Amino acid sequence: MAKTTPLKTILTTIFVAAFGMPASAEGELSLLTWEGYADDSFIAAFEAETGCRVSATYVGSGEEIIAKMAAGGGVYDLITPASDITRLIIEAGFVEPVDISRIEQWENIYPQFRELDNIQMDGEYYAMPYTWGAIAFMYRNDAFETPPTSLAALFDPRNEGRIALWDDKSAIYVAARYNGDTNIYTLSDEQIAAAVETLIEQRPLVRRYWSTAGELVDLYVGGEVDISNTWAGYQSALIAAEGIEVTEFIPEENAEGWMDSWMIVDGSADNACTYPFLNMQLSEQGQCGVANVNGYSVANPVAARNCMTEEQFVALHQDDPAYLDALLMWQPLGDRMGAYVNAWNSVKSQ
Amino acid sequence: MTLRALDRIGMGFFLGLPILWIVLFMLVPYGVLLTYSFWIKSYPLFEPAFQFGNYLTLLNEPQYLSVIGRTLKIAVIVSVTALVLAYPFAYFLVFRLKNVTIRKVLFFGVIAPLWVSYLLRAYLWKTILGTQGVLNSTLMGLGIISEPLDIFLYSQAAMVITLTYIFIPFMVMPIYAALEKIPRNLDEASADLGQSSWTTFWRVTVPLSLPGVVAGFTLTFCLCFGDFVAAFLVGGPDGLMVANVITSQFGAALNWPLGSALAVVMLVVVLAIISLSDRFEQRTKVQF
Amino acid sequence: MADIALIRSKPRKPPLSIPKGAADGAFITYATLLLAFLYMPVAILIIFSFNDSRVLAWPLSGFTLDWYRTLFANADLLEAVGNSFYVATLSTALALCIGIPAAMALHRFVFPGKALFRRLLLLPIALPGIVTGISMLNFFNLMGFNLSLHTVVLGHATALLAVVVIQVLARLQRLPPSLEEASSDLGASALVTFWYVTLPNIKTAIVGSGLLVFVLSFDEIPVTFFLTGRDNTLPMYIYSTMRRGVTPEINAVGTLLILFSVVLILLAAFLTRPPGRKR
Amino acid sequence: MAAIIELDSISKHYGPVVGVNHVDLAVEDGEFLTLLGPSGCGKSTLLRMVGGFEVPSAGTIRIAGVDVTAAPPQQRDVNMMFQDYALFPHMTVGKNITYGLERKGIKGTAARDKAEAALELVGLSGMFERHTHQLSGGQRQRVALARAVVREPKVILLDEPLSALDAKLREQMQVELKHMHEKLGITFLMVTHDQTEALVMSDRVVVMEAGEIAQDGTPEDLYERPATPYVANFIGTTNFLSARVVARGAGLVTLEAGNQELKATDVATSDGQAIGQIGIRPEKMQILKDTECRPVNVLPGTVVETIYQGLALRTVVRLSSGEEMLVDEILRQGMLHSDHPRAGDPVVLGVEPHNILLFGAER
Repeated sequence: MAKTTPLKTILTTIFVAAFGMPASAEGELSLLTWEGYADDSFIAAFEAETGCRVSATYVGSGEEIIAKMAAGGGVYDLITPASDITRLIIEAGFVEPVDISRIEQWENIYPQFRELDNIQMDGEYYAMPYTWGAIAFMYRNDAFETPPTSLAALFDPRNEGRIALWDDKSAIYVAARYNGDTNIYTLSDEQIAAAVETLIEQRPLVRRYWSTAGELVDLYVGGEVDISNTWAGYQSALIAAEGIEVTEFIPEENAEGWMDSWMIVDGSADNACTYPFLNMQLSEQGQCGVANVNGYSVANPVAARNCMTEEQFVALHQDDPAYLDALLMWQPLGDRMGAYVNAWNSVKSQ
Repeated sequence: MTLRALDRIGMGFFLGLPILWIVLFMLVPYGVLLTYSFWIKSYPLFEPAFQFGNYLTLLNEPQYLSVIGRTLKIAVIVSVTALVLAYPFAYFLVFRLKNVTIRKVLFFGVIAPLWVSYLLRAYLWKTILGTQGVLNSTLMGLGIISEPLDIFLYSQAAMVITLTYIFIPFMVMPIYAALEKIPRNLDEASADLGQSSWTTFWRVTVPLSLPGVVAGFTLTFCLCFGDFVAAFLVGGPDGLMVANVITSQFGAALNWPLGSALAVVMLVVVLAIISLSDRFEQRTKVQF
Repeated sequence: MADIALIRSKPRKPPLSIPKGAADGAFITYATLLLAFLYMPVAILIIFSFNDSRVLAWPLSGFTLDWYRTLFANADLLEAVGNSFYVATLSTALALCIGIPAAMALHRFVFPGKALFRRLLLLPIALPGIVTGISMLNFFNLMGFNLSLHTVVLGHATALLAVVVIQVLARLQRLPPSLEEASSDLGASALVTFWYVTLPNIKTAIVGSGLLVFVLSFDEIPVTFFLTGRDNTLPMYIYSTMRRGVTPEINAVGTLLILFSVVLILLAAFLTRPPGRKR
Repeated sequence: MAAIIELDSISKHYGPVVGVNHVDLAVEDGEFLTLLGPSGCGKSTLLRMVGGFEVPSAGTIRIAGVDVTAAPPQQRDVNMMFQDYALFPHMTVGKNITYGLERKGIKGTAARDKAEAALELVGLSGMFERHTHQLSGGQRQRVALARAVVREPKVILLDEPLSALDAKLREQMQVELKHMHEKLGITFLMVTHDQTEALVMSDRVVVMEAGEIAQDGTPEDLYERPATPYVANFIGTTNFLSARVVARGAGLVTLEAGNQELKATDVATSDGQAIGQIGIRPEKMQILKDTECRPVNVLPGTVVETIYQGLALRTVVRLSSGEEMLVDEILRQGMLHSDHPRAGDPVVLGVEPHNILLFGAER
């Protein structure tokens, strides 16, 4: 990023011992990922089999992955960004291509994901699709006589103080759809301004902008809120486990979809553990592992078919390509990302 | 003063490492921070440049000024609240408690929570203030309210309570130290001159303890000004603080230059507050 | 003259006179309330660490030791605790190594730029950790250093240096200058004086500030947030689990930490007894 | 006797402030010399420069013939007893004393033996293992002395050594220190603002005024023949009268003071300065009774008040010229102060010519 200066040379010499740490020692694999993506329930067997030691650092948002990469990501081997930021990560040069000839089940991945533009550049693939899901909506069963079916419920004064919204630029997507703008990933400045307007109006109704999965769970369990958006499959299960009945739904205005994939951090392709790990994650072991832990749908329906019960297979829409196609899959925002993020910040600032 | 050769060697010995450290890990990083603040955001990351765009953005987009204003407001409220809570306590310890051991124990009792994880202490307020939290259930149990109130949590008030709670020790410590330094005979002299204890308090004790008050206020204010955990844990939809915006610029918005510019602003504000309080302290300082 | 005197002694409102006993009663009540305010959350933390529901809500559902059991089975958490110890130990050592000579220099010498030197040294105590963290992050990034626990250590040492300087300097200033003079008068070189006379007499300040730096470093978030690589310290671990929702397991950790703090406080009290008063 | 300390035109400036101004002084080997003066007169600064704690702005300091002007304290063969004693609080009495020996390379039992001997010398045998905070003020002082003498320095510097003690103990320690000096035979250089202390203990006293030496002499010299009103005023009490020379000759000088004529023993002043002021010690005057033969000089006046001081009776007398004089009379056995003149009584004061101190004109 910067030119070599004498100062840099001196400092580098001084600190090389302490900070010249290689990405990983032999037989170690360092992940920057979401919780559940390297859960012991399926990683332990992999470690035992291969002798590779897996250590994971967990992030709270996709942007945090970029931030960590920008802050010197050389200490990680693999990352799992969502489909809206994969392109940025590729263009920033944080990752190197995935050799798909070494991915055994590559052909089994949903073609929609495999052929996604966001994960390719100059004819090379840079990501291995892993999981997917919807940013669905959710309500507390005992709080609504007539189940809500539209985003309007989140903007309804009757629900004042009972609403939670994800503290993310996704809030802009929600407001834009509520405003009737369906091109949520290519909003014009005016459309964004209108979304901001809508969100500011909504703000007094909002109990809390939730930022983490657990927080939303606590909000429901603590009786703070009745309706919110949610990472489909994940939080509702946790809430149900606490004995509170909630229902997820895709509103009339549709919902966003997301897809996480594994990417190889620049310089880590040579790690002997990398490809065995990727192959494990795309196999039944990894796919059902993550589906069981996080409740997300997975990218390899063939593996899913083999390891899931029929019930789970259906519940996760693994049998239903139309469901997937209907979702507004996250798109890279490119240099418009700043506009979205700042718009969301300005809602919270005012 | 003439320095002997030996003293000069000693000075080099004592000064060398600290100066090296200050230059390497404070001055250079602050310089880098300043440099970054003139860079420009450029997809996918950012590029070296020299332009004032980031600062203009901070000035022109109302959201930044309003966040800075809100942060200042909360920091002032917290500092004042902490002062009002801490002063009588410190006064009680120093002037009313005769038993030195009990005084020491109580003083330690107030600063000991510093040793309990900051994050946990902040988090605990969520448990207390929540709709089904300790406060609501206590109030309901006492029959004061019939329905749980949701006004406690996820609001600026919740942030003020939490931050005050966290920073009270920082207020008690310097005030206690300042009060302890006031010679007892002044108090007695004033009483001897026929002043009521109330007048003595306002005319003698308060002015002499001002340096401690200023120190505590400054520290609390600055720490509050830079806090980003309270908003994260107990803040409501209107709880964003400057530090949260900075964090988001380094994370979600991926605009390090703008984040750096905001951090520079924060640095300047803190420096201004410190030199202001320094000046005030110089004026109120009394030698005994 | 007489007129002026009259004007000056214009009858005032009778001074507020509260019976001493009542005032003391009010003070004692107030002090009790404040301490309750300070300790109630801590008590709640401890109570919830034995509560058998995942949810932190009143009333309690039942008593359990499960959270302590899962705590000791949680490898990530234990590793985070270990990392925190590592970081806190190293930063304390560094802060002492830099802070003690700095305090000595401030106390002993007159040199150009001393006021600036002093102000810079003390700046980080008031500077929000986020500024320290970000400026060092920018710096390390520019230098191409990888973030790790070591960068965190550098950040903590820088941020907490002032704690050592303030406490040691205050002690030095209370020390009669004649002690060091007596030592050199008795034939000791500057270094011998520092080692045999100055150091033992500021020992309690060193131990006290060292322990405080240790605790603050152990608990530090903003600097760590920006400077850590793939390793988590305990507060960062807690911070990141808050994304998933805090389990009473964290309350159990907190309870153990309080226990540990109490031990440290007692240790501090023991080590910082007035010199010579061994009984 | 040879000079052990030679100060040659020593000056010390603090910015524009002059602390010590061109002081020349030689301290003889073995003598007990005291620097006397009020606070701020530069006496402590001078002592600290001898000890090496401050560096002179100009001039040279020689100790035993060696130029030590720039040498740090640890390289000087002198040891100081500090005003606050500066006992190391973290060490036992014994450790305090052996500290200086260890710096000289004397360790182990050799050091311990020497320390025990020093303790015995100051009358604290058996206190080796004591902690310094367990000692009384007088004991601390002795330890400080032991710590200084154990190194067998050429000179011991004492900085207001008795100021921290109460009056009774101070008197006792004055004598003890004096005896200690005689026993040791080491040069003592002391600083004090207490004239009694200086007179009682010293072989020679140097009175300092505003960074310069006002007078240098034996205690008797200073008391009986103060060179300036400043010295006369600082040491003991003196009644001052402005005076004018009327006639001079035959070893006597005739003066006019107020409206009185006085005869005084002439003292040839070296600078031939005109006499402008005279001083009379209160105890060198008497209130004349009718029966007594009249001395050479008489001063009529009126009693203003009498002050009973136990040992003496002080009478304040207003002269006809309006000036007030103090007269001290020892109350001997059988003398009852009630017999003395009371306020309002007219009296006549008598003074012999050799008891009148002659000074230059008031500055």
